[in-house]
Amino acid sequence: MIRTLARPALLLLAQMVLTLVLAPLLPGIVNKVKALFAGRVGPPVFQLYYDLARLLRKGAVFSRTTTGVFLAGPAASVAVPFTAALLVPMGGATAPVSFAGDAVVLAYLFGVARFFVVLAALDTGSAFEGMGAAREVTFAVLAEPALFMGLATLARLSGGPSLAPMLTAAGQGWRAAGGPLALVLTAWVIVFLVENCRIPFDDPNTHLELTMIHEAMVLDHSGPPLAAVLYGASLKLWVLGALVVKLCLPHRGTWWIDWPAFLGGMTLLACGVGVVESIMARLRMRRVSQALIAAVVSGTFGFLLLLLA
Amino acid sequence: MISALICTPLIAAAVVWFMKPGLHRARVLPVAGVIHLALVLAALARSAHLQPGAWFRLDPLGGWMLLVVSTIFTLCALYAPAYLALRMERNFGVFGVAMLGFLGMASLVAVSRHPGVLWVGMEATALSTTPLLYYNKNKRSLEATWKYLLICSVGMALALLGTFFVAYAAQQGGLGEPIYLDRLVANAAAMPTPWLKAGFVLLLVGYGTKMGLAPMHTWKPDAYGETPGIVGTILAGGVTTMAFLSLLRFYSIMAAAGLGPFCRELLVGMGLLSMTWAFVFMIRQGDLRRLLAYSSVEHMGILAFGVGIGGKATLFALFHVAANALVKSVLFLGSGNIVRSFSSKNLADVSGAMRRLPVSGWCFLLGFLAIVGSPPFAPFTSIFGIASTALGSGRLLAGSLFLALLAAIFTAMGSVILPVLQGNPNPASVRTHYEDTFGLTAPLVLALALALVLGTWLPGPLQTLLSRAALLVEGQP
Amino acid sequence: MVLQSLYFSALLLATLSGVPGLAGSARGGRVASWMLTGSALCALGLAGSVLYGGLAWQAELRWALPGAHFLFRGDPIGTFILVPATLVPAILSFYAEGYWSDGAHADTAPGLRLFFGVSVGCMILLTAAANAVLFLFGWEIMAILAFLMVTTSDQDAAVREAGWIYLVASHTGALMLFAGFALLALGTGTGFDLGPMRPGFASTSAGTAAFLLLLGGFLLKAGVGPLHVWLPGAHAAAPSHVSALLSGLMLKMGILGILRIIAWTPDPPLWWAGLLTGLGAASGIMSMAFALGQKDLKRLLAYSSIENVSVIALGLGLALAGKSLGLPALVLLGGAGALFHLLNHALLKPLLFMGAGSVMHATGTRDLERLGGLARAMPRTAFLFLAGAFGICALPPLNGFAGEWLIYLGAFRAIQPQGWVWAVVTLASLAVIGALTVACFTRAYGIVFLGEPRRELGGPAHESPRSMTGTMAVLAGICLFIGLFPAALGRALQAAAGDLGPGLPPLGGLAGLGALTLVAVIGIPVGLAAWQAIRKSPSSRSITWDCGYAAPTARIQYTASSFSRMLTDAFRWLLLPIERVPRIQGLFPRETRFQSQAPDTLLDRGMNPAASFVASVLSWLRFLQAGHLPIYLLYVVLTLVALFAWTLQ
Amino acid sequence: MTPNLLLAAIMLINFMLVASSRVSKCIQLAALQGGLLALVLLLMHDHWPFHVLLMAFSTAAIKGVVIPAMLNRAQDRMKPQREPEPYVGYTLTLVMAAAGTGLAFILARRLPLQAGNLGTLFVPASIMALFTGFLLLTTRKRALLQVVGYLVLENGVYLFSLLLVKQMPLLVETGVLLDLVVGIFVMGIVINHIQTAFDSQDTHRLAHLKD
Repeated sequence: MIRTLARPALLLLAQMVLTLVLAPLLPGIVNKVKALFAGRVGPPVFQLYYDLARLLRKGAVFSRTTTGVFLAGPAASVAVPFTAALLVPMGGATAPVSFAGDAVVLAYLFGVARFFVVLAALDTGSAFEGMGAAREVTFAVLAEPALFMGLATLARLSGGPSLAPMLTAAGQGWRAAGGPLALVLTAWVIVFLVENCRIPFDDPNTHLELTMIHEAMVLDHSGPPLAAVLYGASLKLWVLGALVVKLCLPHRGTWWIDWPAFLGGMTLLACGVGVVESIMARLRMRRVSQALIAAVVSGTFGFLLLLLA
Repeated sequence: MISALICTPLIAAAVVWFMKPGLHRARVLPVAGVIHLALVLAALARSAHLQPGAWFRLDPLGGWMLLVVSTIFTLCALYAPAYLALRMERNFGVFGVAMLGFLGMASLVAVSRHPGVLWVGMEATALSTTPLLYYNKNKRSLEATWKYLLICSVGMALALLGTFFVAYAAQQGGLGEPIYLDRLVANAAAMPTPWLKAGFVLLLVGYGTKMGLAPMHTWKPDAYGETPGIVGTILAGGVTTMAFLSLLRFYSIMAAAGLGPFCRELLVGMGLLSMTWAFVFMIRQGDLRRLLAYSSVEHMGILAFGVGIGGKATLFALFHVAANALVKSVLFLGSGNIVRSFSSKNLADVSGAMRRLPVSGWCFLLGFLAIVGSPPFAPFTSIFGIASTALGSGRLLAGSLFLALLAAIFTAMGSVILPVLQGNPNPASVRTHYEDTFGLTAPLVLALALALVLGTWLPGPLQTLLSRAALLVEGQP
Repeated sequence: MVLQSLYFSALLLATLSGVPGLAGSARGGRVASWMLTGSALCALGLAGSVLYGGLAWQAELRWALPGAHFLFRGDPIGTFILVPATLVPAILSFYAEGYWSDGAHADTAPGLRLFFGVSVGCMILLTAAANAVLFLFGWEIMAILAFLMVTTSDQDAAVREAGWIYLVASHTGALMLFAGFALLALGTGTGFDLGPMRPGFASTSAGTAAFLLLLGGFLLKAGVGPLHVWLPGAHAAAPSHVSALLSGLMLKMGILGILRIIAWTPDPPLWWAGLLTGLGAASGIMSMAFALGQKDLKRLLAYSSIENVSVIALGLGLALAGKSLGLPALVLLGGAGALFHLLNHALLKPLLFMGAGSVMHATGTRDLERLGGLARAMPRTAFLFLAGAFGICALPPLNGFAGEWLIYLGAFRAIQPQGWVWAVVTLASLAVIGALTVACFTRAYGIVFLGEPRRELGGPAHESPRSMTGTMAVLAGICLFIGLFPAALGRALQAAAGDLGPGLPPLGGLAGLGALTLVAVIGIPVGLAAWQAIRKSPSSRSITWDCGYAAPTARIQYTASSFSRMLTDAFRWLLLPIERVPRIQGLFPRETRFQSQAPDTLLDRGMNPAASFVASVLSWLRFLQAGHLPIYLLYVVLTLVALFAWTLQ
Repeated sequence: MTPNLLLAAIMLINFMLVASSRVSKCIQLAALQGGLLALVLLLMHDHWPFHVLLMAFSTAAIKGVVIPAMLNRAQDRMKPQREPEPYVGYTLTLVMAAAGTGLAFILARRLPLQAGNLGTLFVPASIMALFTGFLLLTTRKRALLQVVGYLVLENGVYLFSLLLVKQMPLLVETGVLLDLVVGIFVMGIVINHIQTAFDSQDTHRLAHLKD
């Protein structure tokens, strides 16, 4: 009895602690890589931890226009990736919470975050934040089917709509179904970059509000709410990154190989993002939807290819 | 008993004629109507005991039709005193005599067992309604009367020739006078088919003219458009019913002679043509009465179609005679009230009738919904019955055409009627002093209630009567 | 016998609920509400026995009308729909006491209440009617009453037109049902008593025609595109609690019909599933595109209703596919998903329409471009509308999610080998629809309740009375409960879906509804804790920062049109929006405004012009009756000649 | 002796009716046709019982004298005015009448006669009269001419009824006489009204009621 409960409990503990602690590290790695590419020293890898600590100590300023929804945005952007982290398998064979259909729940959880973040943006009555919100919901319309076409491919490969078997089957299936999986990977990487507002689709560090998507929506947050937003963003980067990494990573079944491999993969992914951000320019807004359409097409072809195989 | 059916209205007509002018003349009508209705019911109850083979007899088919006509007449008669009170400038004598004369002649048609007498009765019905058409005594009503007279006379001449053709066929089949309908049906198999076919074509065109099947219906919109609503009711619910009965009398001979399929095809064709024609002319119709006239054409088409489908649809077609007549009386009488209160027949001037005249307006709305076949009113039962029999017997094309036409007609009719009823009354046209009174609305409500009762509950005796009548139509005793 | 009396008590209580108020007593509204509540309680008792207790009932009575027969059958599907069909109207009736009170609407309120009650009675009738004539009675009377309710404010020309289009659509649908039931009788062999068809009938030409006609009639009522044309106008024109009834429940009667078709067909051809799925996918995406183009809050909600019935159609498509391929799991997931979504929409959409009604009550307008910032003036309404918007986006943990989730599960199961690979269309379209819905409802809530008012309104907005917000809260509470504990409905769903096909596996084995509770139990406390934590932190108030612009005005806010501009541009080919693009000229350009409105393409660009065209062409035929008697007589001759020619040929 | 000679004469009158442009002439021709009908009736019987004589007499009286006289009176009462041009020209009407005659013969071949009447022209003559009546009704504008058309149409019906007169005298007598008398009588009244109301009998003007 205790043995059967111990393994999940251990998994839960390991996964959640690692996620919550290590997530802010990812943006740090990205920025460090970017700085190295630019020939600068750059901020320390732990910069986000310092920022969060500083913001949490500060007070917040709220617009008189805002209502309670304004704070629901930051709250949701923390709570959603937190909950989602429970559903995604990382180092273990399975996720702490795993059931048939958890893939759908995962996708819709991010919908919850989007819902509240967009409302929080509209709550300020600011033109920029409205603009960011409009863009956010528009791009999601293409990102969702791309994600789901990938899920469909994996579901057919694994035999069911549960993330853990899906991703395990994917990791194992590169030899048998390399083509479809490569297409799914393409689609998901695009979705990953868009959803986390990375270059070439969005620039988290830009200073021109007119070109922003996600950052425009949080312009009015300050202090602890801003900390929640930033921390939530890093959690989201982590969770979605885990999806991409697990898609490529074969599962060995021994924890001391799988966990380091996973963490290595995450680091590699962060470095990869850094490299992309360094060598690519930001796309024009119109191109973003074209890239997302490419992702949808890619996911669809992945599925079709699997059908033919 | 039978002679009382014919004589009571005629005696009442005489009474009206010899009374002093005044409103009390109009009060004879409801009395005569109620007595007649009671007589019809009593005769129907006793019909089983009557001997076959006589010149006059009330069989289930004729009884059913007469019941319908008598009911419609009574409703109109109840409406008449209140209506005529609004038109004190007119002489009620001609009106009352013509109305009662019509009822007497309709009774004659219903009970006659001889094709010649049947024809005479129909002709007399036509003539007795002519003065009613000219009731308004203006140029427009004169034109309508002239058209009615000429078109219907031609039609009646054709019907007469058709009757002669059938009689000639009977003569060739070895039958001599008196050629009672029962004898014709019994010996139909021996008659030469070419004559029967040609005769039926003539009869269809002839009595079809009187019924108002397209394209012989052309007198209808003019006649209905230029007469008071009460006359429209008598024409749409009474004269057409009797013409239909006359046609059915001959149809049953054809069916007994084995020409059923031939006649049915003609009837289906004429029925669908009438519905199509009615649909085309209902679109953007600018005159309420003419709209109702086309609706009457449509429903004559439905009757022909129903008999043409045969089987159970025949029964539903017979039922539809009553359904249509009752609802048409609501619509015609209601339109009378609406037109009077807005003092215009031109629909561009009329709106918001449901606010201006709550009772008449609501009755008219419900009547409209009923006539297009919405439950719980009687036309639903018959239209659904006819359509389902058509489709159920494998006549997919005819059945779907029928339903498609009904949908189209609903659209055409509603887009004209609803603007009349809804909205605010046009302030420019609310000057008349007309108001709904009990006498002017109670008949409407009564007719609607009857349509509602028949739509939700068909009493056993009526069902028996209808199914026996349907058997008679199909040429079976 | 107990079940029968429960059913008929529900029927009578609902039907008669409007009668006491006709006498002019001031308490008519309250009496009606309690009678409807009684009806709902009866229905709940019935649902407990039939869905959870596994009982069934039947009532039969002779009816002296040819072909007709009082035959009631309390099957689980009907009972499942009966619950919202009585419960929601009861809640709406309490709402209406404040919203359409006898005091403010003395001329229309009693009549409206009567129609409301009778139409609920008709719906109760429909859930158990097992005879085609009986069914059509309920169906048509309900449609007519709905027409009368939609045109309550018939002084307004737009209302009249909307009501008229509704009436045409529903009558056309009814005529299709006439034909469909007539053909169905060929397959059942029981006359007009409804029941299963014989095997093989569905593939015959009569069976195909019956299916298409019945489907057409039912989809027309349900409002699945392209048969939705009547829906937006009617929903916008009606008083809000009537819109709620129309959208939440009457549309569902069409779905009930389709569920019944599935239940009656032992061997549906596979293309039926394909047709339903294709329609659902296309209509779902289309309706959301239109919703994003709307400026009228109620029209927006109406398009969202189309989206939701489309999602239900997607579920039904899966169930049909499962039935024709012999995959009971698919029948169960598709059917249960559709039923669950039906229930959820029946709860959520009334909540939203009540919110919209509350907004209109407070501001007198439903034009998005004029509204804004209402959340501060009417916080309770805002919160409850938010709950509804969140739920309708099918986001966990509210109830909207659970139903869609079941459909997703079915689709994922279908795309496996030996399944029905076209379910990938279901999957992809659900994903797109989901994202579009979020866009649509963040827009609706954000524009109406957040920011600042965009134009001057007549006066300050005020919160609605408790009777209105309280009833909304009850609905929201039910939604939350179902969202948190969807497994509570497991048995009911299992029982209702069990009607659709034989030998269905247990739902618990295919979809762990309890897992959703688990996710909610983890996620909600985390979210609340985070919210509480940042709310407690020290804060100060200021103006919106807006990148340093010191004097933000309401005019610079994003408007409803601008928020959805990118998406409506993407669907420009479908929406054909009418736009007023500002022309800015000179050094000091005059005040100008960008505006965009999307009329219903199919209705306003397709059907209405087509109808006018046909009418004009046919009007040209009027020369046939130009008044000349000789011509009329010529018709008689020609008919005679034609008939003789035909006879003698 | 067969009545074919008389029947041919009746058919000839039809042609003359169609071709003639004057109202008074048309009335005369119609009267002549009525008289011939009475002769045909007499010819069909070998001996003449009272009721046959009565019927022949009344036919001749009504169709040959009373109605033409009535129509003539209506014609005289009218102010002299130009005859309105018919809808279809006289030549064309004549051609149509000829075509109608051909059709009538074709139709008659399909309708076999009884042994006693074999070889007679009753059916074609009757159908042709019917057709001529229709031609007058549909091509002429004068209300009076339309009544003449109706009269000719009735003559066609009467002609056919002669086939039945031996076996079914009752049917024939009631039908034909009542129809004619009553129909024409009422039409006469209405024509009078039209004359007063419109100051003309040009039915072309009676086209206010239309769609």
